Amino acid sequence: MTLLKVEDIKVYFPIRGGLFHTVVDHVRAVDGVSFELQKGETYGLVGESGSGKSTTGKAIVKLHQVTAGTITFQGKDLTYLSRGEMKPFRKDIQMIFQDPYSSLNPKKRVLDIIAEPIRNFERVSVTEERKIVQQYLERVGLNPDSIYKYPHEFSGGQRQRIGIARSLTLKPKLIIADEPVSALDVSVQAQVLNFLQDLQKEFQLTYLFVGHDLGVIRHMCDRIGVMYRGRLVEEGTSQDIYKNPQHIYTKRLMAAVPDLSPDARGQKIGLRKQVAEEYKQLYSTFFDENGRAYDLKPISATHKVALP
Amino acid sequence: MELNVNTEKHGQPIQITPSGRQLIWQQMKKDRLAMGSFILLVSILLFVYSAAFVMDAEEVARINLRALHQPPSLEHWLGTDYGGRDVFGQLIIGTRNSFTISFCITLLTALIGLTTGLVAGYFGGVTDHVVMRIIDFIISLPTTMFIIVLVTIIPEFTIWSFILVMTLFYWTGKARLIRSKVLAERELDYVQASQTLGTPHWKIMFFQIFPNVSSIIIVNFILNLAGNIGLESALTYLGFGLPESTPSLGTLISYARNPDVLEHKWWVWLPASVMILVMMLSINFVGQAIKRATDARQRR
Amino acid sequence: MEKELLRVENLTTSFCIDDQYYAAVDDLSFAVHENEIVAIVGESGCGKSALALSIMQLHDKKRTKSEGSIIYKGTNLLNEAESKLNKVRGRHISMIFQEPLTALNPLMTVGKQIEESLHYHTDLSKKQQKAKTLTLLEQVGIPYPKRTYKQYPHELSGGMRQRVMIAIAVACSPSLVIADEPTTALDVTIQAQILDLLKDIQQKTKMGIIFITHDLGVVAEIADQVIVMYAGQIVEKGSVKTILERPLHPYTKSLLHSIPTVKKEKNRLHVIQGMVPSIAKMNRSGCRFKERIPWISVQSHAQFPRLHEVEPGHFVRCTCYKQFHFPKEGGTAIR
Amino acid sequence: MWKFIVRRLLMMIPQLFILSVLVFMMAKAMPGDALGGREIDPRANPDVIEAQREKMGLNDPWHEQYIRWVSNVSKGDWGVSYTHKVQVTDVIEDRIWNTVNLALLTLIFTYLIAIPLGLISGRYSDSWIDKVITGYTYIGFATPMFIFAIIMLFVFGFSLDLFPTGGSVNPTVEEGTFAYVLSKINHMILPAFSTAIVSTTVIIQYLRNEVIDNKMKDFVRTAKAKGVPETNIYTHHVLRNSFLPIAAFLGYEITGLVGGAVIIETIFNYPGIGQLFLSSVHARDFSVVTAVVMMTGFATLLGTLLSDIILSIVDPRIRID
Repeated sequence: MTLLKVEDIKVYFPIRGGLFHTVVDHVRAVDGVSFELQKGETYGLVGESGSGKSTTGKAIVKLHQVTAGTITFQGKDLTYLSRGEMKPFRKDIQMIFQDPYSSLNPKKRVLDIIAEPIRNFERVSVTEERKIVQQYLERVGLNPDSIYKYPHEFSGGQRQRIGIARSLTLKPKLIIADEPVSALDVSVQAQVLNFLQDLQKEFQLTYLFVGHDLGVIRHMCDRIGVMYRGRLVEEGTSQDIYKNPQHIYTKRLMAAVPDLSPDARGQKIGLRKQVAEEYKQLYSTFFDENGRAYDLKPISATHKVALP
Repeated sequence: MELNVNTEKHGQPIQITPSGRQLIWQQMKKDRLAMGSFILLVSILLFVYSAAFVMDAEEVARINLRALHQPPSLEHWLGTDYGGRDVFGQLIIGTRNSFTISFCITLLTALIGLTTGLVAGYFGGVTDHVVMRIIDFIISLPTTMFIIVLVTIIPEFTIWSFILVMTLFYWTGKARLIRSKVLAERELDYVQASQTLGTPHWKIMFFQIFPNVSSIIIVNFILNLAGNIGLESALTYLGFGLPESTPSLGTLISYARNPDVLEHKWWVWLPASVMILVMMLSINFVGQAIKRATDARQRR
Repeated sequence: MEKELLRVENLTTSFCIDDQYYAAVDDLSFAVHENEIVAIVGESGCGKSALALSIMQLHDKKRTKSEGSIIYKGTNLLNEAESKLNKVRGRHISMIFQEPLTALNPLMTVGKQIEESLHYHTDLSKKQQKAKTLTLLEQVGIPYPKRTYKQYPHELSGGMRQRVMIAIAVACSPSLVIADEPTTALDVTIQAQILDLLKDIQQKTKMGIIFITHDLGVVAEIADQVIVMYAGQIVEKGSVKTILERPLHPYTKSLLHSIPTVKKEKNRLHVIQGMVPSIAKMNRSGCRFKERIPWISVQSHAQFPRLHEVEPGHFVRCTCYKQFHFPKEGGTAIR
Repeated sequence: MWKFIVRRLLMMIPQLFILSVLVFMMAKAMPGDALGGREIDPRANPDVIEAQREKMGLNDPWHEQYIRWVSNVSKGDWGVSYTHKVQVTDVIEDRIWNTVNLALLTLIFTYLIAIPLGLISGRYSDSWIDKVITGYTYIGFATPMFIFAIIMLFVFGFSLDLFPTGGSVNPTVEEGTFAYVLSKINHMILPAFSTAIVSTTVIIQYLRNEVIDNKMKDFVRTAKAKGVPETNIYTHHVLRNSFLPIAAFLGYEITGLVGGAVIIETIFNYPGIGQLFLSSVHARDFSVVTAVVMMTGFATLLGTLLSDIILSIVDPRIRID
């Protein structure tokens, strides 16, 4: 069942310039991106900085205004809903942020942080509210007695789990995880990733997982979309993308990922040289005259590549 | 799996952390200068307000032609002015008036500055652009002259019109300061998080962002309070501050515009000057100490 | 074996926190040879950056003290006067930093910042300096050296800025370069380019590199020798093959098991319990990793909690590795 | 960069327009003919007054009056002073150079004090000398300028009799001689110094913070890693980056001085624009008041313009678009 359908969305930011500060051009942060999320799966959006992956995620929760295209959630068009009309859908679509330090208000107690969504949507008594908060705290592996603590008393990984608890309180169907582990150390990262997997099973969640670390994306995702300069250049199952990359950008990305075995070193340098050469030669066949990737074309049942 | 998680639960005693206010208070207690200033200020204000309460204002304002420009004596602790009025009495009433009025101005400018700063910084874009152009314009006006002209052309000039005129020009600095802080705060993910959690804009502004800029507002409020005492008395000194029915510290100092008073009758203007200096210095010391305390807390 | 370049012996660097000194680098010894890349790996807070700054002696002298010795060409750098150190810094030992945007002066052109190095360490004339700078820019793979020479840092992309940093570091052909997480702030494709570039320059000049990173993938790509640090100490040391293929210490093993890699399908990751201890609250007696592997018996640490050689060139701290196993519920992940 | 400057200059047009409308509105609120300064005898019979007003065009629609005023002003006709019985421009011309000279000398003093103290305090932060300097800035920041000026006048002008207590020049010296210049400077020293010593504290604090901020920056560490000696790090890296915001202060400093002129010139009885303004308000000479407000308004707008332009020149990061 299709939970979320994103069709040809564009997010343009104006560039002002000239004498009168008029809009002279746009940054095409997201420039025609389409994909679908099936219920219960994890879809990964991977790309480098400036590829528009985070903007895409944030556009879905309306942190950015969509310039064109449609976003359909459970068959309802969300694209042009006002804040008020959007409110009921907020319960279903939640977000986990990248930076565990800035995503929690430093002046609020854990209780207030986790209860914020409950207070917006439900009327529950103070004791009831505290019980719910403690229950979620426990679920993410934190001491339920710590509800009166402030965020600075927790480590990065613990804070990220507070953020996760907050997004779970409304029992969402879809969670957009915007680089949820990129600010964390490896050992802590593993813990948060394991959590996200457990919670997915427990609450039947669907994830849109935005990230730049190809290892993490592979670990988490069923299907993956590779973004480059605001466009999807390739989409497929993780097998398709990692074992059989077809777009030159995807190939370059894969070649750049460090390999844990030192023996492969010489071979990898050779591969990177070869791919870089290929990239230069085939650039004009994979990108149009404006340097824009073509639309995705299916090459197998699951695998799509941006080809002319 | 559970095993990994549970370890963090144990061995973490529930500690109640002191609130921000308590931390600042602890820092303040260590700072002897600030503490002394605070005690001094509170005692001056207590004395002045209670003395002014029991004092007969009309008695103080009554001209006594038999006691013109008398030097300090037992009867008149700080002598008398050109009208034979008791300087000490005027000092008490003047201090009370100066402080009260400055406080009102500071409060009004803080309210306006806070609201505009929050709105401009939070919404950004066109709103921010328009508000900032207005603020930039008001800041680049020759404020003193505009105030003096307004004071002269307003018919039926009262304390309230003075407070309003001052507010008109002095809300801008606060608005700009708060706006720049809010602008930085808005970029933080917790604001975006609140938006995705369905929290309305006004709640985000006043319940999420405001607590994070409140320490700056408090420090700025205190420093401005001192500044406004100076401004009010300077304008009154020039003769364009409070109406004559409401003497302030500036009124006493304004007698020094007469070179003879300045040179020979120090008791008329010096006590008021010292009073302003002492009040402004002690308010500033308290403010600076709070500023250091909040900075130190943020560094942690 | 190549010639030894730098020898660090029993180095302890302590920071002053609330009037008390705490060691962030605790009794550390190692050596770097010519034509060798030594990677120092560990999570944040393990003391690896503090070590880098100690070698260069760039710490705030009022708040830090360093003991032990850092021997470069027969002299102990810890005993040298600031003026002598300035002759070494940038000339013989230079440094590349993590965040190239803040590490470059925003108000100075790129060219001037490279020339500054040449100005203090060579006798080149102004004209020669400029010529040398342009060559350097070309060597680090900047496509339009003449244009970039006149640009300001904010006008360049992250990768280009890091290339400029490398040009500054290698300007005077130093024999040792300390690279402190030079690719952490960069995208993966740019990271690969920078790593290839560093490796390339290193092979041409035969210089030594101390490469500080938290990323074991990067270690596999670039290092010859690896030092794994935990809580200010070396926990394991050896050649890159040894450390990545036959790790012994529980910490090294745990780290390797907690990384999701592109080679593995969805599986369970190993989670290291607890947190890296802060330097002020650390328990400094015995094995410092014991709190994080509580299912391993206490006795296994008691035997010999010091760094020792288990096979030629392979050093491990503590003997707890002999009894170490992953908890059943945790890591099913196998490399 | 030039685009920024042109845009900034274009912004002056609406600013000037609004300023002129504000001044016009204030002038209309004043009694009599504040724009032209022509006399209307208030004791005359109401009909006569009305006829006079009609003749002067004071009953015309306000926009006509506004356009007439603006076109007169742009031709240099600011009306007549009621007390001095001459053209307003003449009255102002007599005084303006006194104010400009005083402002310049104040600026020189301000920066002469601020730059060395700020740099020393920032470079040797937390040393005893820094503590002395910061102590001074705290006190200076908290002291109202007018009280400090009065005390300075009382001490150095009256009690010690070291400086003149009024006027801008000794009336006995002949114009154009060296003694005349000396006397002028002598009259300015006390007011300029009194202003500078208080107003400079803000700049010292600012400069100190900048130096401290900059010396912690990563690029300073890079410079150290290059082997740049400490002193050169300050001269090449820290100073330049710290002066930048100070340069931008210049314009605001000018704006502040114009505002402060009213008070300082009154206290020291110094015949400049500020004192002229105040005496004209007292004498209800509103044509002069209007002209002075308009002119100083223009000057302060130029001051902020100058700040922005200086900043755009020294900071390459602003030179975008």
